[in-house]
Amino acid sequence: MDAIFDSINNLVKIIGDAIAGLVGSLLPHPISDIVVMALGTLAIFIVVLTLCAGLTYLERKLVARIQDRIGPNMAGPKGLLLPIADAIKLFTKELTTPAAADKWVYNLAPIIVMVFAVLTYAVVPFAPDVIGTNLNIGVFYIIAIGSASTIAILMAGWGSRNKFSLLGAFRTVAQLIGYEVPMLLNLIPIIMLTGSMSLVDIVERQWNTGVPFLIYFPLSALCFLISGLAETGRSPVDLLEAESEIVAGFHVEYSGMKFGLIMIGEYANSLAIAVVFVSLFLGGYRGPILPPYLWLLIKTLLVFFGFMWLRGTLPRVRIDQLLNMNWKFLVPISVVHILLIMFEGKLFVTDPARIAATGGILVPVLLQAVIMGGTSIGLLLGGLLLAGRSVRGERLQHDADMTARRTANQKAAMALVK
Amino acid sequence: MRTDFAFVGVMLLVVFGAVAVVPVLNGLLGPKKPNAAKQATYECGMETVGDAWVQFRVQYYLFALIFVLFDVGGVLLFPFALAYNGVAIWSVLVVMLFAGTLLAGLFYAWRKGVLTWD
Amino acid sequence: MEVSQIVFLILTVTLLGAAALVVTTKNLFHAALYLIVSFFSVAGMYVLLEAGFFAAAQLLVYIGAISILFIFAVMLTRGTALITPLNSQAGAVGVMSAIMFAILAVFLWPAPIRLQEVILGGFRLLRGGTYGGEPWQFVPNNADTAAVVNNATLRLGAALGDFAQYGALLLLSGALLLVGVIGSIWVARERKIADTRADRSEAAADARHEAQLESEAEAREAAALPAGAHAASVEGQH
Amino acid sequence: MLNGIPLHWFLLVAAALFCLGLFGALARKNAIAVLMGVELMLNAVNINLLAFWRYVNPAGTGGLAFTAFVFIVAAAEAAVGLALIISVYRNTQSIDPEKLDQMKL
Repeated sequence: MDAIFDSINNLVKIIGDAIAGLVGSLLPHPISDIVVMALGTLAIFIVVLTLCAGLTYLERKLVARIQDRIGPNMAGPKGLLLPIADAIKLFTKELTTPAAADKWVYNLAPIIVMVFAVLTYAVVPFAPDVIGTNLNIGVFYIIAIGSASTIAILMAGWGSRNKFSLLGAFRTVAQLIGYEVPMLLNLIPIIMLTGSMSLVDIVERQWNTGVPFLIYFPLSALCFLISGLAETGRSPVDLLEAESEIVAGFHVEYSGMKFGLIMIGEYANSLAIAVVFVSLFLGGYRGPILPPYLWLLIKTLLVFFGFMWLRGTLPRVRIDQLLNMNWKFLVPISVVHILLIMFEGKLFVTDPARIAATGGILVPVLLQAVIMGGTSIGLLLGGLLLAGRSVRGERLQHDADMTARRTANQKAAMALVK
Repeated sequence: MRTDFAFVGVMLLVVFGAVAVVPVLNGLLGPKKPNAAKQATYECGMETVGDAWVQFRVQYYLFALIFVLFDVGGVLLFPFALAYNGVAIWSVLVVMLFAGTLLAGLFYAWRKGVLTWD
Repeated sequence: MEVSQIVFLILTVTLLGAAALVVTTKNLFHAALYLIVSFFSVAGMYVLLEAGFFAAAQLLVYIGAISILFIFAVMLTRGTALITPLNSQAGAVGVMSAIMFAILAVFLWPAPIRLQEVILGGFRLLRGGTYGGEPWQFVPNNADTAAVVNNATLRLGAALGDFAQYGALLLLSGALLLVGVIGSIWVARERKIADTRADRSEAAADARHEAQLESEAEAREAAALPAGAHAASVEGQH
Repeated sequence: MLNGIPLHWFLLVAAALFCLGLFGALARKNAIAVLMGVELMLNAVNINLLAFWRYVNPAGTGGLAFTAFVFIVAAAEAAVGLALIISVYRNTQSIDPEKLDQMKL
């Protein structure tokens, strides 16, 4: 019985090992390694693409339900074949290239968007021992890849040689680089407690202590989620493709599958954010009874469901609001959060060996989690209170100014009439 | 260490190859009827006036400056976060001072009105 | 040929090719893109040197931040069409760079001259030591070294927080960043129109000019007045 | 010797990169391109620092710490340099370093 459970739990690993063994027996040493890696890469690529295709269907259906529509229902039973129909449609569209475009830059940009989106998945653990590569700089690598992919957007905006493209690219980059900062900063508390940047170690620590990092750092989780949404241009903060403002942002001039690559790339990016969020804050692939890959899938779908819900519910924010929220709220509060956690981490220690070395108060893990979580929530509430008060003050000031101006105008008008 | 990164390199090449095929395939499958109007720069039907590569506002650059401050500073916080469990309280104070420096830069920009988008 | 050697050679070709294009391309945006390619190849070099953290930091800092600054600056200073990308001294500079590289290559190439030993030996002689000896002691490539290399990032973090090691460097770099960013904001900020130096001097010149005109007009009036008065008085006499 | 790549390969590549950067910094007619040359030179320095760290003293942290410092210096240098160029351009409409021969703008 245990053997059956084991084989179900390690299904992916067993298949992978079998393929690796087969390739290893057929080819000489360095080439076989490279072929196995290439096969693993292709497996990740195909899984990501399939998930993205399925999720686009789910998202359309769900958003339609939220908006009181039926959603896709023509292609296949209940519109299930819609992603395939979409792919066929995009593949048979004409590829137009603006005559003025910077050809190389223009054509390379969508490919780079897609490649960087898939590269993120190289370090995400799908199950124990099922991971592209367990880099010891795991989360830092994810941030770095996300940061480098900003270039592709500037390339698309420049290459199209269109005012709206370039304007859209500039606004997008202002948004992306802004929201990279809270993302970067909110990983630091997790790395401090885990003592490792590898995503596998982070997942295993949450499983071993029994406390997911969501309880430790609710503020970090919230900041990471918001900045993740902004990084991937999901709907409440989708200024990248504000159709009503800058036609469609940096990808106006793209058609056919080049447009499709940008769209799938962004979709893969937001899926990556969901998976990384699950690994960082919700315990990743670990969970009781069910096999690990299923747990990861369930948790990721739940987080992604939250993304869809937000998209269906909230209106788009303005760019000044977006940048204000980042620089005047998320970034300062994240830095203060790091400082507080640095203090508390040294004060409340769970490891007896460290007490002897550096001092502190010995507490059980749960208490440490509650203390840090309390700090996190307290800081969040305090920050919201402060920000709310300042915003209200600004609004009152603005109203007062307006009233004063109106009375002055009325007086002037009266004087004129006399 | 190096073999860990080999996977990333292979992934870069394989995915780049697989993705680069897509536009080529689309070019083969789709129709090819270019004309001047189709290839003109898209501006909601209007004729384009002037070059698209116009000059931009300096505000974007100022935002990028604050981003650089936190990005580069954050890079130095990562190794420290990794070593955090083993260091003495004095080291924590040094790094807190460093993080405070970053915040000081942010508040300077705030006071100067750089963060206000208009 | 080992795999790592092949990778190294490919990276070298892309790195130097992209760098050569950076310094010769006319279109500045393309130069910035080639700069990104060369940064990327340098990140590959770091991976070969087993400094994974710095490879990722290269992506984050150089490609994600510095290149963006460059591209923004290119966009902000448009309208300066260049006829030639290089200035008048380019030939001389090229020859000088080539000579410099030749000298470095001769120094660095281990066989058959081993000039590095000659030079280092010479330095030792100058400082009162003896001539000869291996300049660098290479570490053996064994499990110990691998373990040491693998936790290098952790040791770097501990060293950055420690005043006995590089704590001062950390604070210094923080101060440098802060001063740099404050300075750049101060320099690049758009001020009110009368605030920029050019406008101020222009306004001052305008003011001077106006004052001069005014005084001239006054003088003319003053000069005209007695004549007028005289005329009036003459008229009154009639 | 590290898996077949000798140290002097890295040093030669760094030297070539440094010389290319030097050429760019001295021979370009555009101030932004001059700064690009400087960035290339800083990257060459980083390759040297990390190569010596890895081959000679991997147990120490000197090479790593100074590489990090060079990162910071490069970022600060690019930020200030480009800000100056933008400011100069705004006042004189030119970013050719040869034309900037006046002490005041």
